[in-house]
Amino acid sequence: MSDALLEVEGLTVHFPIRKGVLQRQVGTVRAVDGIDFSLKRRETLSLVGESGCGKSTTGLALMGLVKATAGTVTFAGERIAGLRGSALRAFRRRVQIVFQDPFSSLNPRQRVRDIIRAPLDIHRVGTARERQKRVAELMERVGLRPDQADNFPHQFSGGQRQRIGIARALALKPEIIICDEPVSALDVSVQAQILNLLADLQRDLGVSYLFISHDLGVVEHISRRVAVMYLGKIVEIADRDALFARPTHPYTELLMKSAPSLDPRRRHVFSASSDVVPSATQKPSGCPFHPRCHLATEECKAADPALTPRDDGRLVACHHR
Amino acid sequence: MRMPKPLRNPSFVIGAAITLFIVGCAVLAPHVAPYGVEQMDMRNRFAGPSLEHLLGTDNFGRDLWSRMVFGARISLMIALISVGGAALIGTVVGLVSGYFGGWVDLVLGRITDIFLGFPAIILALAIVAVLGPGIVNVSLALIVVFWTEYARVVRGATLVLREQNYVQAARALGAGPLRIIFREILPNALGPIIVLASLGLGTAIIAESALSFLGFGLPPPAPTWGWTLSYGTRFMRDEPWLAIVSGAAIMITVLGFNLLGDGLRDLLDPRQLSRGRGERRKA
Amino acid sequence: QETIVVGTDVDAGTLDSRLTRDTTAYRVADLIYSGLVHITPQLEVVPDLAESWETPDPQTFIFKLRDGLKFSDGTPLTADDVVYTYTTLLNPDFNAPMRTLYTPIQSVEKVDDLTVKFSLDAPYAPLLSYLDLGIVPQELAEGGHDIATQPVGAGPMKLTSWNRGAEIALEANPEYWGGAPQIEKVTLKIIPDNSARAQAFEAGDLDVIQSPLSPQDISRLAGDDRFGNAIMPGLGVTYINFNTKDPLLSDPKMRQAFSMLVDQQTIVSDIYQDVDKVASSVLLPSSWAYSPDIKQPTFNIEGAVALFNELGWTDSNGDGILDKDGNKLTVTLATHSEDPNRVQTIEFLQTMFSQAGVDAKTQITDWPSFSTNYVQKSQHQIALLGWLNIVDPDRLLFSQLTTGGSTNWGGYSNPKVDELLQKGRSSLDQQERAAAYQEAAKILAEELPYFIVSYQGYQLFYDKELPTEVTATPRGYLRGLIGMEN
Amino acid sequence: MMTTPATMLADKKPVLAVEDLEIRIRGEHGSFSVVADMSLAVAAGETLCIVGESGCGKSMTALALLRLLPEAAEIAGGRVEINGRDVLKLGAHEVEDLRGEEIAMIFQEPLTALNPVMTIGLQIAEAVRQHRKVSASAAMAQAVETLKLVQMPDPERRARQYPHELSGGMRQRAMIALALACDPKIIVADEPTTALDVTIQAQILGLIADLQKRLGSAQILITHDLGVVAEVADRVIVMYAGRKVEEASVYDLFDHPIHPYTKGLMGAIPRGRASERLADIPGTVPPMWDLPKGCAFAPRCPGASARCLEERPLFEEKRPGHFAACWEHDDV
Amino acid sequence: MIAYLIRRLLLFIPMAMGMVVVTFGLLLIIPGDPASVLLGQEASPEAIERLRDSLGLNDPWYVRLWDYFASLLSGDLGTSIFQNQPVATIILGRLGATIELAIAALVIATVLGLAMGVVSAMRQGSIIDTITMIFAQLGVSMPVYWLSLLLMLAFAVQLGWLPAIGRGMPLPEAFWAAITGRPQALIESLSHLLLPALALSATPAAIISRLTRTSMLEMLREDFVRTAYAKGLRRPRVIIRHVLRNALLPVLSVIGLRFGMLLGGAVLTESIFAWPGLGQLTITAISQRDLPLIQGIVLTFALIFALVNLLVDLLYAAVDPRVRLG
Ligand SMILES: Nc1ncnc2c1ncn2[C@@H]1O[C@H](COP(=O)(O)OP(=O)(O)OP(=O)(O)O)[C@@H](O)[C@H]1O
Ligand SMILES: Nc1ncnc2c1ncn2[C@@H]1O[C@H](COP(=O)(O)OP(=O)(O)OP(=O)(O)O)[C@@H](O)[C@H]1O
Ligand SMILES: [Mg+2]
Ligand SMILES: [Mg+2]
Repeated sequence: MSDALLEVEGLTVHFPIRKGVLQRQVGTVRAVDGIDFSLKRRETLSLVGESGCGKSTTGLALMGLVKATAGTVTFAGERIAGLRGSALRAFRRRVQIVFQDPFSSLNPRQRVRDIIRAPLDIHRVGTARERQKRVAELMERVGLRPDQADNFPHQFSGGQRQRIGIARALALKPEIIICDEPVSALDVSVQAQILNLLADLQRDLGVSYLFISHDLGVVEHISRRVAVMYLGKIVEIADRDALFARPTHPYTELLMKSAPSLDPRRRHVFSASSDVVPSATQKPSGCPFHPRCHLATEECKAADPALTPRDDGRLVACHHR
Repeated sequence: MRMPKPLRNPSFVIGAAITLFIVGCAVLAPHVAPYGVEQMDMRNRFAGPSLEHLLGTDNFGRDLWSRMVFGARISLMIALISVGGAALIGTVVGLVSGYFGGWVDLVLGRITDIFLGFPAIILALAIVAVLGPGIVNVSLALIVVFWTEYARVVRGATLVLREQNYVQAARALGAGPLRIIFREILPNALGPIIVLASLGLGTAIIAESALSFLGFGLPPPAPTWGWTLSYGTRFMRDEPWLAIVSGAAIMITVLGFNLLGDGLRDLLDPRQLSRGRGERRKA
Repeated sequence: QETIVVGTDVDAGTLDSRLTRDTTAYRVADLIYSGLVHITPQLEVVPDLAESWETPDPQTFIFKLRDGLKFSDGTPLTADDVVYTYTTLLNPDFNAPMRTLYTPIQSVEKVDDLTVKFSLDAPYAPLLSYLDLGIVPQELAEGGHDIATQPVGAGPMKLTSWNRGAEIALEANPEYWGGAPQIEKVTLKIIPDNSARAQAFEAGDLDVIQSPLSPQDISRLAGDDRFGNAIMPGLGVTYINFNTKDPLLSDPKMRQAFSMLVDQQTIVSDIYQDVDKVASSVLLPSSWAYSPDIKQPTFNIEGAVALFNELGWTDSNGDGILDKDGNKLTVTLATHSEDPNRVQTIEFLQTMFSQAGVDAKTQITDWPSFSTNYVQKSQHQIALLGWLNIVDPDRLLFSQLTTGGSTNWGGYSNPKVDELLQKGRSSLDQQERAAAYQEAAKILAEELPYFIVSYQGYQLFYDKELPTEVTATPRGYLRGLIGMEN
Repeated sequence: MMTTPATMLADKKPVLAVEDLEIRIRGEHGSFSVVADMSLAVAAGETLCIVGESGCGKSMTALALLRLLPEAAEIAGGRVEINGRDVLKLGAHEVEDLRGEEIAMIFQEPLTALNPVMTIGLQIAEAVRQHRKVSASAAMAQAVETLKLVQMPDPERRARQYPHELSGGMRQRAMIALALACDPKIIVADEPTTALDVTIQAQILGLIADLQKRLGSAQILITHDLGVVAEVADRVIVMYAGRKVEEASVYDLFDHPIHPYTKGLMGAIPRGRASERLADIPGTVPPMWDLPKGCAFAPRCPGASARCLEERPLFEEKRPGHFAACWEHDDV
Repeated sequence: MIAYLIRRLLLFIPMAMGMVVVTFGLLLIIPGDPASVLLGQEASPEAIERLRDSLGLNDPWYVRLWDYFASLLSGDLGTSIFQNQPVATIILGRLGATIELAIAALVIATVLGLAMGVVSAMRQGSIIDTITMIFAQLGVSMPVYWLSLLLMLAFAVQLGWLPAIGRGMPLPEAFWAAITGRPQALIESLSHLLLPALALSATPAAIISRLTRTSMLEMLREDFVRTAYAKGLRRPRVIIRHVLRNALLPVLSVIGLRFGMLLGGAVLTESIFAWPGLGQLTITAISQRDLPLIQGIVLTFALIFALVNLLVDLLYAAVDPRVRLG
């Protein structure tokens, strides 16, 4: 895709498992295992998937917060060499991140003013007075009163704190904001406020979001395109409407079937039986989903299906669909 | 109105009161001491407490109260220097070791182990023997003994803190290690350091007096509590007063610092920071 | 009760009589070994292994051993063992601590099995008082037996066990030429802390304790009628060593002035609780050389200040400290930290000095630092020290105060004194010797390379229930406790 | 008998009835009530859901039923009746006998709610032995049985494992087994699926529904997720700032929410492809120790009148079987 | 497991080497040397110099260090300059006494500390709690040597109940003697042990009691305790089976850490009570600048430190299934 702002190819992150006093490596966690996707300007791409499937790691790897084992990233046509080194620093100004936990992502010992100003200080943007002004601006932009600037994070509610995090991410006028589950720690009423704020910001500032979530409702609401991850792989990636209308990968299907309805008259009949859920440490051979898949065959055990395009433009990694 | 939180903590209040009293005496020593520290009166040795000599006199007939007050200066000075130095070194080592991890941590960890493995007293004795006695030298010896504790605690705290999202956030913003360590991590590790330091002040005072007791402390005529106690124990059978007063001075001061430290521990406990409203935890 | 338990302050380092260097070792070695002679509490030399001796000329001593002597293991003791003991002792490589005392010996030869001949380089009067050195069995020692830890001697007792750091147990030696002593067992318990040792004694854990003791314990124990005691002058002095090479102290007048600041009476009565006695000269009162007429300067602050003024030290700027040519009168008073009484003395002196307008600093470090790096390198100004075992005046004076003497740390030099001390050591006539020492002492009391602060006292406390008659010796030897004459 | 609206179950007798429960907390901000005027009732075979925002007092209510409130909290008034006995008046041992036997609880975070140094099997067996006079091995066998009941894969092996060795879903199953070990008549589940992934949540909800059908117990399920409510509830209580604001059958509630807070909640849930703005509720929940004089929701309520700010609305039946506390709603 | 042990012990080597080097360096710059101490005041400078030569003290430092390491490699700790005995023999002779004292103190501290901590946690805010915690505060504030002397004064001198100083038969031997019909040997050993052990245990007892209390209070707030109550368990059972067991974990590692410190703290106690252990030996060795002996002692302490830590880790793993050794 040529109009892509960000293009990710073969992104891979492996963590060594170290043990013992000498910290010898005894295994690898294949947290992210070669994923490709792209993100357009003003677009929201969601990453959904279950806990531990590598969503956050993907986000952190993009920010260079964890070292990518392999893969390339092209940003605005320019290749960020191997996701390492100094090119990353400049890249970071243009890509920012908002974390899930609004409590732990703000330093409890810093005033809100200092938290929001930190990126300006780090990148030496403007004079002291300009930074001051910018902080006030940003606070207003995310719906905080600038007179609260001298308060500490614990004096704010969860939603307000998430706003502080967003203000900080906005400070450097990034083109992409990675939102790592920004609302999953919030009550629905507050969650709605933040989702609205993110939508407003995109409309007004034209940022793109890489939106990480495990909540299909939220994903459906906010994204243009959706990538479904399972154990470090993207198993399906499609436009939102297409995906929700017709989930193709069996895992996508399972996710949707599991989401509670919001209609007591249309209850699901959930199965009480339990799956043995594999982890990134002990990945099954072949298609990682095969132990839980009702379509699984010998082929699935043997070969990992590639992400291949389907008629309607979506990409699916499944031998059978 | 309710009392401010620290004032409702008895440990803190008593500890702070004792500490303030001792520090006050030390600072104002020339004003609160009615006699000179070295003013001997051999005809009036081992006098009991009286209006003339609040705490009585010592083996040279010197006013014990005056000596205790001036002794407080020395004890506090040594305690402050040694705890300050140990905290500084230990904190830096702990931060660096915890933040960078890997081989840096491995090497610093081994070095810490080396000092940890030494029986404290051997190390201190040897160092004082090398450097000779003196406020700074005794303090240095105690620094060498005590820094490991800070290194350990700070390293532990750093290991936890560096995984905190706000540290990740700072890195995401492009902050360098120095900024992260000193702006993001250190302020949050300060709680345990302060607690440790105030407990450490007590330990340092005891350690200093033990060195004096073994003859490795500040030599007389410095009015150190340790020497007074060391003399005191010699006269203990017949003139127990000297040992009791000097021992009690040490104990009360240490008690003050310990209570203060405990109080601070309660007050600075991060679990006491209320979690905010309107959020939900997910595993 | 056939066992007595004695408290002592340190563990013996070695029990090889030639290598002993601590009080416990001396005391134990005295029981385990016998020497050619024995020194009585009155410091008289009496026969022990040697039955008799003669001095054909001032440089020759011939000793006749008793017949049928045996070591405690039953092997015979002969002239060979005596020769072996002294030859090894004199070998510089053997590193015997006391070798200097014996260096005038040129050779030791066996004349026959029961006769030994000592030949000297020069007449050396004190020698006899050093010949109580325990004789070790040559055969065992050369056969690789470790004499240091498993000593075998011909003394009244023998070692049964030695629990390092805790206790040394001895039992009667039936092979002793004088027969087995009355007491069958002696145990020495090691308790380093003086007060703790006194408390253990009071608690009944020990039957006997002796110097070193804390003065404050001594007066209490002396007043306790459960205990008998022997409190007598010792064989040591506590003295001030002036560094005569120090520019400030090179003038005897200065040393005199400083000496006048030493309030001996207070030190002795308040710090040493009258256990030690005020000293007046380098000669011990118990010594045959003593003369009451020789007197060091006595305490006199005004006199001292007057003397300082005379020497140009005045308080010209009114700060309470004497000065001269713009320099303050500053001295450093030093001692080692192990002995709390010395530390107290320094502390006291410091105050007295400053009352006289002397800016006195103190330097107190542990013994190895103090001795090796300080006093022995003559880096001190005024140091408080002590000498022990002064069984002969020579032992306190010759190496210490003759020009270039091996322990002349203050660098003192006076040809007249050198001559007198040499005479004192070479003459075999006690009268002559006394005269020489007295003359030297007179000079020293004026020139003051040493200012003797006190004569050390010796104390022994024992349980009155002890089965034997107790006789004490200022050296702290224990033969007087086991039913022998000391 | 009880006359509060909650007990108006035409046909069934409640096994658990709570009347005017008030819970107060003593703390930094003095003493204030976190739950007030709480009345509820459940009958056998019925599932009552309590929903509400974080901190509105749901867990406090649940814990009060077992008299397990944390130290800072105390029951300041009201009655809790289990099978006609007032739990609040029982002696310590009597309450202990009640717990696990009559009323059991499932906690939110199974990793912390299980003892980390004891095997799953032992923890369940311990509950069995507390209430039944059986041998240790029989209790263990019973534990394995219960694990089978909650469809724990490989129950014998799991019984010998420690909590940290299990996945989140399995831990929650163990937690449920623990609660079921002595066939309690009432099960209180405090956000049993909040910590779980959707696919696992679906399984656990399926399991809970399944078990209730088989065991016929009365069930109180606490959640903040209206989706879960829609899936499992028979009746629903909506709480706001420590009080009930609405109570109805699950159908009534979803069909015609009355209270503006309930409406706000429903509007705030993103659903469907609608990319337009969500109907959020402005503002934040007031702190419990500083509630406004009138209706606690008034400051955030789009339709609040002067009266709402002054006077606390009564909790009244607005439609048959549908109760709410709102001055401005007169829909009959 | 075996591999784990081996790796742990391998880690000890660099630590021990580091400690040897540090000790060596310290003693290199420390003023005073064994030769002059050994020969005493009256020795002539030449004699001292000769002895320095024969002791190798005049060799360059790297030669000495190298020699030391070389002999270490062949398993030789050297010979004490003063006692003329192999360092290993001397230390082994003393080690038992110190370990006996330290273990006794640790046992007292643990029993006392746990009991006090549990009681005061269970009665938080009560008079018992207050009194216990005042004791705990005093325990950590009191200089050990002061306490030692007070104890000795009270129990040995004034009351005469216990011997003031020294050590009886080594405890294992005394036990054997008691079994074979001489119980008085055991009584004597224990009566000697009691006072020093008590003095030495004050600080750790205080620390353990405070830690136990905090840890208990913390555990009491844990969710799983609530679960235990929710099962209907009785309070004592909850406290013992659920609270205490988990609360002991942090206490365990502190006990381990304290053991190391106890050995060091024994220096003062041992010299006051004339307990013939390593502590006393340490002071003597330093005051004599007996380098090989000091090195030996340092290495011994290091080894004990490492072993105790290892033991704590193993215990920890045994008690807490979450901890995996590997
Ligand atoms: N620093 C790390 N070291 C080792 N393993 C890691 C590390 N960070 C993450 N992992 C592992 O990588 C896998 C993916 O983790 P990640 O946090 O990316 O998942 P996620 O999809 O964000 O999950 P969640 O929804 O719980 O946030 C997990 O198995 C996790 O345990
Ligand atoms: N141990 C405690 N001490 C003091 N206050 C507490 C304690 N536990 C809870 N609270 C307070 O009591 C109120 C009600 O808490 P509760 O746990 O019942 O809320 P909840 O509705 O269960 O919330 P959540 O959905 O977050 O679990 C809250 O304001 C909370 O801050
Ligand atoms: Mg994540
Ligand atoms: Mg809750």
